[in-house]
Amino acid sequence: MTPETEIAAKAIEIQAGYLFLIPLLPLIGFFINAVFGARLQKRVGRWTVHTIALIPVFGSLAVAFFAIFQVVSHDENVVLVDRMWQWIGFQWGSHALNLPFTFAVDRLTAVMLFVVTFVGSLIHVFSTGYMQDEKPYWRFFAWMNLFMFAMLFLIMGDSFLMMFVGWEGVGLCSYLLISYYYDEVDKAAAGMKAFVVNRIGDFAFIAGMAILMWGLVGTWSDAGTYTFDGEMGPTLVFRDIGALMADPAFRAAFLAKTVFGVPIVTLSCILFFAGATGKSAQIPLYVWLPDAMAGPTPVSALIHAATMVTAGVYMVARLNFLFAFSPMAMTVVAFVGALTALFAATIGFFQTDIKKVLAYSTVSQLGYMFIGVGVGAFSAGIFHLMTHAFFKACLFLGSGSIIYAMHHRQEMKDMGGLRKVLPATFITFLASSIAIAGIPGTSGFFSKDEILWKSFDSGSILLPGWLIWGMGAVAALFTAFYMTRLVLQIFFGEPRADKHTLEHAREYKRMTIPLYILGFFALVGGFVGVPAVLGGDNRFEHFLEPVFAVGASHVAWISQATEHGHGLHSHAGEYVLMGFAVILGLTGIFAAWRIYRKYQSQEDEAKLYGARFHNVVYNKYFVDEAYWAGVIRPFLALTRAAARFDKLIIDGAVNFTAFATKIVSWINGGIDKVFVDGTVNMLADITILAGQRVRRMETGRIQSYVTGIIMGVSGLVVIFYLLV
Amino acid sequence: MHVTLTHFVALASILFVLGLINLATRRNAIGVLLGVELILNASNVNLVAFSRYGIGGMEGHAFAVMVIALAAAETVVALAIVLAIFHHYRTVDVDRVSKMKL
Amino acid sequence: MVDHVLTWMTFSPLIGAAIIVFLPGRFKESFKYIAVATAAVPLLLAVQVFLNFDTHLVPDIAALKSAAPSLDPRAYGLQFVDHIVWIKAFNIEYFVGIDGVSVPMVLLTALVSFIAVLASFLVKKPVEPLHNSQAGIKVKERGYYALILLLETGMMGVFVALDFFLFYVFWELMLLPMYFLIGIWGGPRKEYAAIKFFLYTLAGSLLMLLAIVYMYIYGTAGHGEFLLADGTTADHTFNMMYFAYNTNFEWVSFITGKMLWVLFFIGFAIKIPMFPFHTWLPDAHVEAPTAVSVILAGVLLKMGTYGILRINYPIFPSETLWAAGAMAAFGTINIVYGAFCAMAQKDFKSLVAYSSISHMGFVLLGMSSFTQEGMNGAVLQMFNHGTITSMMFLLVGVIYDRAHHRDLEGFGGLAKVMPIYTGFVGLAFLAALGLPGLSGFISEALVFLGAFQTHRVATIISMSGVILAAGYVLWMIHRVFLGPLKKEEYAQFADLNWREWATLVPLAIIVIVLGFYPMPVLNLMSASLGALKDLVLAAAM
Amino acid sequence: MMDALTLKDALFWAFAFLTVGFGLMVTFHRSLVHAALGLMGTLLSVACIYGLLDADFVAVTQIIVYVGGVLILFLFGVFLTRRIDDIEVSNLSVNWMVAVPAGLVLLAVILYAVISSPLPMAPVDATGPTVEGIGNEFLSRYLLPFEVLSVILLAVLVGALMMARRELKPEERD
Amino acid sequence: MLGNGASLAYVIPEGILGVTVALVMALGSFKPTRTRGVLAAAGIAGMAAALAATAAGVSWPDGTVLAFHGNIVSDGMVAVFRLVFLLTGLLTIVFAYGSDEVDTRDFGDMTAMIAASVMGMCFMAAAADLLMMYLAMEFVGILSYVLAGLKREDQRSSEAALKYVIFGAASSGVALFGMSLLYGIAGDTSLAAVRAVLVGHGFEPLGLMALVMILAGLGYKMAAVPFHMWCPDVYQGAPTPITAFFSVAPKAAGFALTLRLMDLLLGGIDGDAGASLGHGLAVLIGLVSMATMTVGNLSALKQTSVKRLLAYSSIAHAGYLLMGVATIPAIMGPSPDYTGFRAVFFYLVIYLFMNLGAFLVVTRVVTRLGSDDVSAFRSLGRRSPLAAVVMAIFLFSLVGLPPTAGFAGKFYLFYAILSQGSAFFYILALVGVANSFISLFYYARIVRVMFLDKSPDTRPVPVGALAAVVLVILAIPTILFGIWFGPLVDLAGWVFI
Repeated sequence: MTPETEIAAKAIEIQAGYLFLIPLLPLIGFFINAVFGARLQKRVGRWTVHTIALIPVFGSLAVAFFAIFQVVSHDENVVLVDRMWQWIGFQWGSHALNLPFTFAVDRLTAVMLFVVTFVGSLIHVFSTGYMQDEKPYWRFFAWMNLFMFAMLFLIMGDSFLMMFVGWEGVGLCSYLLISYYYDEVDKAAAGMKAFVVNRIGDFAFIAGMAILMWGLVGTWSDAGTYTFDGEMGPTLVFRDIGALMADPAFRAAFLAKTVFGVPIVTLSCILFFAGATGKSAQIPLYVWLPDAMAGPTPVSALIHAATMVTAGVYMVARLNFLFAFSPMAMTVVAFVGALTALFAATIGFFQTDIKKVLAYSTVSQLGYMFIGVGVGAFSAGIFHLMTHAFFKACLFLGSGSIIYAMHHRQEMKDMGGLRKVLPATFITFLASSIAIAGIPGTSGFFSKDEILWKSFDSGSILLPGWLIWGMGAVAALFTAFYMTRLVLQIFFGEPRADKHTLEHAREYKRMTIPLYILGFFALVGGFVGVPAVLGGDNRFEHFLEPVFAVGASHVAWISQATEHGHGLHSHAGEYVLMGFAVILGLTGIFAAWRIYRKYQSQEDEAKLYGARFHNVVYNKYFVDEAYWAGVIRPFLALTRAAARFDKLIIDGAVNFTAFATKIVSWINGGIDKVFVDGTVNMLADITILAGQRVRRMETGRIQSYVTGIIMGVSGLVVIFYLLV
Repeated sequence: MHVTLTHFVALASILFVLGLINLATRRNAIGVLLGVELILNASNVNLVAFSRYGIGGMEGHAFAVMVIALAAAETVVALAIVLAIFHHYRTVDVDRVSKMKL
Repeated sequence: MVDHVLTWMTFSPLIGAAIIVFLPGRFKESFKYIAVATAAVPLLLAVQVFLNFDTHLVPDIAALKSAAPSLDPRAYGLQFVDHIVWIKAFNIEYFVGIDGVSVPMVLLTALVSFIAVLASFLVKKPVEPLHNSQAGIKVKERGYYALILLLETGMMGVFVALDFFLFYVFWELMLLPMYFLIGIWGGPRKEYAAIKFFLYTLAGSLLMLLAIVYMYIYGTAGHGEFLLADGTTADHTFNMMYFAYNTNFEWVSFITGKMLWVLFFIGFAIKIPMFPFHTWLPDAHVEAPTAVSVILAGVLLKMGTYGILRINYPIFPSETLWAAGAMAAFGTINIVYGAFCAMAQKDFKSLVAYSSISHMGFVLLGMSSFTQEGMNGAVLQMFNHGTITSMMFLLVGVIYDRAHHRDLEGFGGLAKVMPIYTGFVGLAFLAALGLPGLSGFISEALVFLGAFQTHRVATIISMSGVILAAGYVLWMIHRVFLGPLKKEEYAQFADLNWREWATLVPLAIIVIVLGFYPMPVLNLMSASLGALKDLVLAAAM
Repeated sequence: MMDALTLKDALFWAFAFLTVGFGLMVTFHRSLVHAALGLMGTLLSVACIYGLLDADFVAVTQIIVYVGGVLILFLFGVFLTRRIDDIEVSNLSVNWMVAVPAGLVLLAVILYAVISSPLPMAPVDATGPTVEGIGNEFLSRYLLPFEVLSVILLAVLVGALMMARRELKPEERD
Repeated sequence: MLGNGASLAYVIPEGILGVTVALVMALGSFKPTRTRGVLAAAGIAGMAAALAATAAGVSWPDGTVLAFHGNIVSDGMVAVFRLVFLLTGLLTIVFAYGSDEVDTRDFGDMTAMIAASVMGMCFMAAAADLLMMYLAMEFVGILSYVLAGLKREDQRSSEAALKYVIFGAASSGVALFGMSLLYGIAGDTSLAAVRAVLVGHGFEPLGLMALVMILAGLGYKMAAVPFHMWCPDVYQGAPTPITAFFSVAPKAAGFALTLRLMDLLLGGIDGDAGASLGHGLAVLIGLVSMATMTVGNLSALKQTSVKRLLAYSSIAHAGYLLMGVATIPAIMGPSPDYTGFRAVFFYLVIYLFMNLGAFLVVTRVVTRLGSDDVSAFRSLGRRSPLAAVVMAIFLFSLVGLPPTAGFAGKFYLFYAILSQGSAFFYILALVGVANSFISLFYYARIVRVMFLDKSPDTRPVPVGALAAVVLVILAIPTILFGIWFGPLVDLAGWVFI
């Protein structure tokens, strides 16, 4: 089931020796702040710390923009390549592994670069305000810079292994930043949870990598022995794999290969996606993300909304040339995405911590992105990634602004009526909210709509497109609902904060400027991808087309081959769906407005929706508890059992052997006692019983020795008779 | 029944075993030494008998004489030791001569 | 340029040890300086070896197999060879040389030994009287430094020896100093730990001795006669190279071969230490002084896997293939089981010890794969584990010197008190859990990638080690460094002193640099490992 | 074949029974003095057996050295140690319960070996007095053993003297 | 076969010893209390002279010479064993000189008796005739009884002597009975005649039994199970220098005689009768060897007296050595291979150095601290570093760890028995290895006590200058032969060329 045509996806390589600067600059910033930051902060002042942090970030922003322009300025598909050095490699005979330390920027990366450097810089700026009262200021900026480095590494790395460096690096920074307030045990634990859950995904990622690496260039027999198909050594470089997959002959052969009885492409893609569920907080590994809100709010904005968590989406899109060929994997991606979108949205209903609401919203929106890439609408997924980065970063920063003003209180019950106190925050927050709710014209509208439509229209997955679409649409309704609730609870109604707080609440320029910029983009950012149906030319999709050529063309081919479609290919159908979605969004907003015009406390909500239902949803369906009871506790018990096993059984066996040797030695050392004296003593005891003279038997008696001689000689003679 | 070499050897064997049993059972150190003499005599009977039967050389006799001489020497030394023991332990009961061994 | 560089590297510590032993007591203060100066000699020579090592030299196996034994070391892929007859009566030779398998180990030994000597320095630090962090070796310095140098000779010897007898002598030579170093300068249960270490290793090595003697007796030259270094011929040989390439193995039935393989393997497996022979390791580590732990984990464990690569692989290729599955299985057990046990440890050091067990499992898994990736990964892991685990033990020592206990539950919040220390801990332990960008990742990834080709299920199971490692490392960091301080007095802990800096920084640099640029080490070994792999795989045909 | 029982045979049986009988006395008699006397009987009977075997010199040596020297020495020893310490020490140790069966097993083994191995049935012709033969052996073939023996005797003399040279310090007489 | 006169050239070292004995006795009879140094000097000089003569090749024929009408053999083996005996005797006198366990009044007699007993041992190694064998064994035995009881004021010394004499008399009686039977079978006392019977029609059960009985007598000399029981008591009770002597010299002599016996009976023998006997003997000795080392090692584990511990250790070493003796099948047939026998000698030489060294340390500790209990060795590493360090060397050598000589010895032994190439010998080797392993437990215990345990008494324990020198002299070969044992292999090559 594959088109037999060669897909012209070859990009023109342009050497760009400056690319390394993009990740390197933040790394330098990190290094300086990590090593000297504490002293600088103490001796010179905080400004040195954030200056050191901001300069590299803006520097890499500038370099990134230069690179982006270089990519954009070419009409043909180009890829900027900066080959630094041989990273891992060896050559033995015909077998060579060659993993260069190379950064590459193609059109997809360019988009990501833009998002990461642009949003990242803004958040850095915001942080200088938000974090100004923190004591270990330097540490925050050091980690932030390190994060920028890792994230840029992730998107620019041109091979699986390079990507994995960034992949784990951002995980580490996430851990470090979540645990920023490490003296609070809960917050430290949240970081640990994030890292470990991410590692579960990484486990799958590595496994997928191993399967793919060998699956590409050789075949396993049923018995498990492996033979190379040709002279080609294994590779993990994206562009090489993409080029291979573009070759129909190769592709046909590859798709037929199985491992463990499963097609290699399916197994590896599912494993990669499992890795993505960890990083991008999808079911079942989403649990860490809400806890990750323990970190400072700018961190939530940068890492847990705009950049890191989208890495999974980026990876799936990057691997479109593999995923597209596995309908099964695509189905899994789309379905898990849809499920997550829906599921997380419902949890968002009753959360009272504003960051928690945003966290679940993020999980839900990430689900959208996966729907997009899952149904083969790779560019739609990426488009949503970008718009989401704007509005969710804005929302988080906005919430940061609120929290800062509220003296680090995050509960809605302490807020209300803040629109007057924090006008700039209110405006940007509102703009982002309508964007996420999908009000037409905002960026969220365009991207979400595109995903929904593409999913409805999808023929490349094993599930009916309308199912995915339906789930997504309901999730959109929910999103509109809880976002409206959030805005109303925070900004409207009577202020519930104490007087002192309200009086001191203020907005700093370094915090509001990023908010305005992001809010602006949240509103208008979508216009780069206005779909044709609305009269646009969807420049965004066309820009990314060459990157997704292999995957997208195959998806299209499948849809065609299966003659799939609901007759809605027309613009009319698209209009209908679009209108339906808009109506759903407005319904959500309206419903929320009806309920939350007036402040509803948690108790009120419980009454309103039914206590039991509210309780279950508020407690996130008790998933954390279930994980604790069903996975973590048994696991810890298992580790303790292993340690005890080690001590008692393994070590015990050895000690027992030693003990037994000692016992034997006692028996043996007293050999005359047992064999000679022993008999004698026994007989003596008998004699004693028989009433004969009582006498103490002593050891070391020479007679036993002579008896030994007698027995020894007769014994040896008999043995010798037998031997000769 | 004709007396053959076998009889002499058998006699010697009985003496030999008696001597060994003596060594293994006597508690008196001097008594033990008596057993040694039995053993040596057993060997001498053998030597002399073999010399007489079938072989005829004088080696056996010479050997026996040597053994007798050595036996005497050994006895002297052994008795000296027994006396030394007696000085220490006021007994020649070899059962009681046992300070060592743990 | 120094001639006979390997010989110098091996025996210069011995000379230092002799000087220390025979110096009068009034030079007591200078023992440690002599020791560190002596340990620096192999380190400097290691640089020479590193720079002059010909990375492309490999044996031409096909040619060797059909040729008479020769005295040309380069034909066997050996460099820096010293080769003279030692005990003519048994054709025992003093034959040292290195190829790509041993050169990383030689470098590692020189480095770790130097750092261990440095880490033993007694440093007085003017801090609060309560926590007078007077760390290092303060009693019986003469014996300590002499033994640690003697130990270096033994270790270095094992990695350069190419004659079975010489190998065995060095192998056992390192036992005694280790026994004393643990037994005299160790912790409360030092005697138990020392004798346990001793007995385990001896049990293995005695079996190995039988195998060696057996091979000496029954190994016959395939083509022509064995040549001794002095040009005379011999019927029997201890020369490992001859055994690998020139010996006629018709005398070995497959059963005998397997038996010999197992005899060697058990000897080495105890050293690795492979489950279920591993229980000496936690005890030995927990009781050993810091510097000795560093050597123990940093170098000694590698002898096991090195021995397998040096002896089992080339000499018994078909048996090695026969046992590959078992090796992979044991490697997997080591990885998972070690990590499980590490997770449950309450003692900081035994956590690190169990993590070593887990990490040595990667080596076993990688080398049983017979892929270029897996074997390179395995040897690189040997090197990386050597540096990483040395760091980890040094770091445990740092906290032990201050708190005088290692109970993981007894700390908490140290990150605030000792930020630099925390940074180093983070670096070392994250490297241990295979964080990309640090050296441990490269080797682990290579092992996984390489081993998957051959042992798919085992590798997938081993990959769970990635999760488990994160579990125990992060939990440790959580308990020790994060959260509130458990005890008030810990707030007075001083951060790293100069000695601790001096020992940690070089290792940290290596860990980071090799994470981004492992080629210098990979280049050293990849050709030799390729040849070795071919040699083994050729036996399958 | 009773008629075949020659005088020599008869004498052998007589002396054999005497030898064994005295031997049993040596081994099993409760009294040490009786045991010593039993040894004398054994030695004399054995001397007679030597006589039966035409070993005149050995027989004479036996009587002179053993009966005349060694035995007297023993008796001295017995009386010397008994007079001072009156504890009954000549008892057999209970060890005989093991030693006697063991000894019987050994005897069985030896007798099995003796009986199952063919030995010459007839004596060679008597060669007359053996003194000269033995003397020749000592001076030629066994010269070295003879000399060594003399060294042994000398050393034994010294050793015995040394053992006897005894001055115990009072505190060591416990 | 040489006559008596011509044979004298082959017993020159023995002659020197005889003169020494006489000289020492004469000197000792003057002023026994003041002449300790003189007597020691005389004894040492005599021994050294004999040693030098032997080393210079005196009475060391190139081939094999049957001297004194076939009573003794003179060959390289005798010569090299002479070196062992003489060296041991010489060192014993040195030990005894510094030890207060030997009373000055007895010193002369002791020196003379050691010299005489060394002479006896030389004859043991050379004996080629049943009578000579018996005589030499008794020679050594009787003197040993006296030497064991040398410390007359010590009860345990007398007790040792008594046990030694009773056990010795019993075993040598058994051996004598065996010899008398063998004489009956062969019709002559020379071993050549015995061999002729063996070649002719093999041994009937009587001959087999006789052989076992002789081996029992030798087993007692070697302290092989089940004839080992005297050994711990005697070693513990005898004065320590004498114990050192016992642990090496008579044992070596026993082995020499055993090897000689095996060679003269079976060396190069052809034919079924000899072959079956040889293989039977090999298994028998192999079994005895296994039992000996196992019993020795296991019993040593629980000892607290170091002397007694070393006694069991010496039993265990007899077991190792018997592994080499068990290689009898190799010496049979048209191309006899004496590797195993050479290994025995090789090991004995090494054993000499390491065991004497260990005993010398014990001697010093007993002299200084009055106890040979393990606890007396506590913190010896601090109290007497030299003694403790060399003791550790000796003990590790006894374990057989490289780079000490003990390893070379074990290596040679394992080499010899693995060369036999039959399953039984592989099992034997495995048992040997297992025993080496077990032995580490108790040797390491002493090491542990010396270096790891704390003693309440921390005063230094001076070893004395002479002892220190001798210790170093003993430690040097213990290390040297571990890393450079080529010359020793060459020397062992003299055992049955």
